[in-house]
Amino acid sequence: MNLVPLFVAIPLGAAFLIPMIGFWWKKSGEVLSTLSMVALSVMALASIGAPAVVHHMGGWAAPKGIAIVADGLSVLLLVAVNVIGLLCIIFSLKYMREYTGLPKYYGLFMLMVAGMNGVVLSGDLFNLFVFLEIASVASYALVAFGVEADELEAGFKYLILGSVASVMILFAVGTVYAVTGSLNMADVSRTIAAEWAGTEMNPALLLAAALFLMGFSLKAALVPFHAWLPDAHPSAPAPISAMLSGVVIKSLGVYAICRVFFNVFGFAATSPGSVIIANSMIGFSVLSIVVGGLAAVGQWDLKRLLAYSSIGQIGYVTLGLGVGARVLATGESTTLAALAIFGGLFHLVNHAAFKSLLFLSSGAIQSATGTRDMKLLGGLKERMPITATTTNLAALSIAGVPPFSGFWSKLIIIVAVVRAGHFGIGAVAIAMAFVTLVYYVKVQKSVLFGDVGRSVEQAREVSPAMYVPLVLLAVVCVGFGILAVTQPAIGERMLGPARDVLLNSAEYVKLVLG
Amino acid sequence: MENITPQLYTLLVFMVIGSIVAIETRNLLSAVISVSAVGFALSVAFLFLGAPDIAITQLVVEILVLIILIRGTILLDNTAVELHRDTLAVIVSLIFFGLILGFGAMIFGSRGFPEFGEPLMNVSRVYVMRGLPETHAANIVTSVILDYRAYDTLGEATVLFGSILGALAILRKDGKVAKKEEVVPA
Amino acid sequence: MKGLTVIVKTITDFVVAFIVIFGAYIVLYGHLTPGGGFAGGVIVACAFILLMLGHGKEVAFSRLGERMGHVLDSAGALAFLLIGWIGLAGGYFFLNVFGRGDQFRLLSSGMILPANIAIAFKVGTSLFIVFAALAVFRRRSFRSMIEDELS
Amino acid sequence: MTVYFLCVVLLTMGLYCLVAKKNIVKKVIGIVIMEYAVNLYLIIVGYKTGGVAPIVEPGMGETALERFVDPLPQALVLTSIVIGLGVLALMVSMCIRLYEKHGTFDMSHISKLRG
Repeated sequence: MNLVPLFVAIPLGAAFLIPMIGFWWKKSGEVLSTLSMVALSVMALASIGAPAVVHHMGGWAAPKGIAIVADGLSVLLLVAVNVIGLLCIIFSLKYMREYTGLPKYYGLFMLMVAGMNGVVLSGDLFNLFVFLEIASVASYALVAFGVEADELEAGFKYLILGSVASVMILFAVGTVYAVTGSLNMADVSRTIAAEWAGTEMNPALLLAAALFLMGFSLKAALVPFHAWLPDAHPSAPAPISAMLSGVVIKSLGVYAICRVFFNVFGFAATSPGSVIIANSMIGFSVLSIVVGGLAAVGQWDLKRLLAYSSIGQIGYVTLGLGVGARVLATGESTTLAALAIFGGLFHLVNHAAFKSLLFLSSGAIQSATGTRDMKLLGGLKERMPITATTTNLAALSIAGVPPFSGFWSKLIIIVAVVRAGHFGIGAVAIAMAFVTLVYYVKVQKSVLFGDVGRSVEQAREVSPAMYVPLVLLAVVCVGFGILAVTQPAIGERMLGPARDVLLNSAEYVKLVLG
Repeated sequence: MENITPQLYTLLVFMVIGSIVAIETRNLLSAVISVSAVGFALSVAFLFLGAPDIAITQLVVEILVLIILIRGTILLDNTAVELHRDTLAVIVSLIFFGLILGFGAMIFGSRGFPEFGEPLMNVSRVYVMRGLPETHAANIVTSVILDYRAYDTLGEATVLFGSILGALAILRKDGKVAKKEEVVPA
Repeated sequence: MKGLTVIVKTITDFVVAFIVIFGAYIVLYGHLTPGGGFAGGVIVACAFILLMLGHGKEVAFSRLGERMGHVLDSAGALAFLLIGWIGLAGGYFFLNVFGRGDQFRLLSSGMILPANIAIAFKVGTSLFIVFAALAVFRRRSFRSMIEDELS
Repeated sequence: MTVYFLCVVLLTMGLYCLVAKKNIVKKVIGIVIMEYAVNLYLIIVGYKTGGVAPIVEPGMGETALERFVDPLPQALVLTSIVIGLGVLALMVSMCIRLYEKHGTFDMSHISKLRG
């Protein structure tokens, strides 16, 4: 008996209970969600390095029933989702006091966590879609949680584009089912590998792949599909922005792309279809890096700047993964693919840590000063030293200043890109890394240092309930970055299993189908 | 067994026409009623396609959708939709959709895609053959949704729960607690 | 919402009972005939919505209060989750540990019948609540706006 | 094959409605049409010529079972219909709030965010 289903069952139980007993016990949301997030984080951290586990729902063996799989990649995402979820919940305890309807907030938050855990654990295409919908529906509602005009509009936009993505994904699932007669990822992967490897890809499968790529890119907000993100992420309450930028776009978008393309479709050597998919991944990534970075420079709204920066940084993650996919598809060295994928996953974890830290900090700043307009801020270093320090650390890390973790992950990605022979793309990636530095210097200059802004004069440091999660995240951010480089064994222990899952899809099939 | 293709095509053409009306009419009430007509036609089509469970569900859901749409939106405002003559956008989207349609036609005619009426039944054969002895449910669809794939149904119930919770959260009167007198920092 | 004319009210009272019975049948026989928890739940919800449209919201709420609706909604979802948890005791989430009984009987197929009932509760109450919320919200916020437009 | 093609036509029409129409109720209708198209597509994928509904009756033999249509897509569509209903409820509640804030359903009057 293994306890993997508890990753979904615990938050679901909390989500169902909170609105029910919220009528009688006002604090139910705070207490229950903190308790369950603590339990989930402990479970997630405990499963690092453990051997991969398959759980057959209802006791039905894999192709017949639904299998949920906790392998290296899933565990990596589980750790990110649950640890950041816990810190966001702790931050919410104080921050969300000014909102009404708190039991609903905590219920939706737990649903979002349950949905993401379900997505990263799922071993079945349709099941992945269902849990993706749970997380999406909860996040649509949470984006509009403030029920002001802007928030509703952003939520509505997010809802419409998210629904289009869902329809595309469902259509792709139907097409895959029509062609292979199965929904289990390992089973589908085996069928595709047996029938279509080495030949021209079945056009129907290519259609499914294109629809999957479009749908998941919409969820991950890669550039041509990014229109909802710069509205939705700033409009949400700060802990939700942190969750959305930190883990939601990764687990619903990037993780799903990885799982579906590496493990289900498989980047088999000499298959022309795989090269097309890998090339489009690289194309979307480069577009995202450029558009996200350049758009962020022009922003004066702190949260909007961070949102655009998320688009650019997600582009780096998918660039690493896409280059790895291309190397696999053209059948060049596996070590190079391993390097590229390692870089992508490393940047994914780093970005999860520092972007949620930045969004939480922006929430703390907004709650202390009442604004997030960078023209009205400035000199926070004197008034709010703790928040300013954590923000500064995160900004240095995301801007890629050595020795912080962001520098190393970007370096690995760029080295892999150049070694794969894409010199132009490498040059763009380096140039945009400097642009990242530019807009974070702008943040530092106009928010943290400089003259004390008009709104900052009355500000004072936020209460410990709010800055403790910031400090914890900053420690994670800096500590993990330094440890991963000075002690490669630790980075290998965290990211190695995840990379191996992506490199070897035959291993995944063997794990699930036995 | 009788050939259902003529009925199916009739229904599909009806659905396409209904959708055109729903999209193009300028009165919101007509649009909502047309889209409901499409939904009822879909329910009949499910019946022809051997899916009575889905037909029943689609039928009752359609009633509810009609009520919610009319109650929730049309009763507020049923003024005619304003015309936006954005010719360029329309032309671009028509070309784009033409490409999608051509691409779709190419794929569904290809040899890799199973013909209409010949599903692969790769995993489903097990459900059909072993469903009754293994789960004791005579309705194989029920045995799939509540036994073989009960986890999906948990997810489905959760989506509904989440969206209802979200709808109630959005319909809250005020988002934030009314601010009391600001405490002046010392 | 005052409700509609006497004719409508009388017919509504008469019909609602039948709709509820029909919904219950669809739920209980879901594993033997077409239908199931979801379709049955929506039908029961439609019965309450009919009551609400015919008599005004007070009557419907007196049969199923708003808070009671929330509780039943969560309780249905929790009951379904609990069925999964019970299976976990046997080693697998959603393992069908109940006795399966004879084929083609009402009390057969283990967890499917309780699961159907749980889903019906969940779906029926939640759809009723959301409809009530939409209708009540409209009245609360727009009365003045609509009156302005009419005058 | 023509049946699949008509499904795709329906899908693209929903998408067109979403892209070209400014009224938010029309956008909701576009989403609903797209969901219809996908549900129909899934059921058609599972249809077997001359097939019957997958409900076993007492005394059915193996050959009778062979004629059943594919039950799995039906299970998927049931889930997808429910998801569609939930998302619709959420969308309508947002529409109501947007109407309350702006007094119109027209997106070009509502839109303030720059995207």
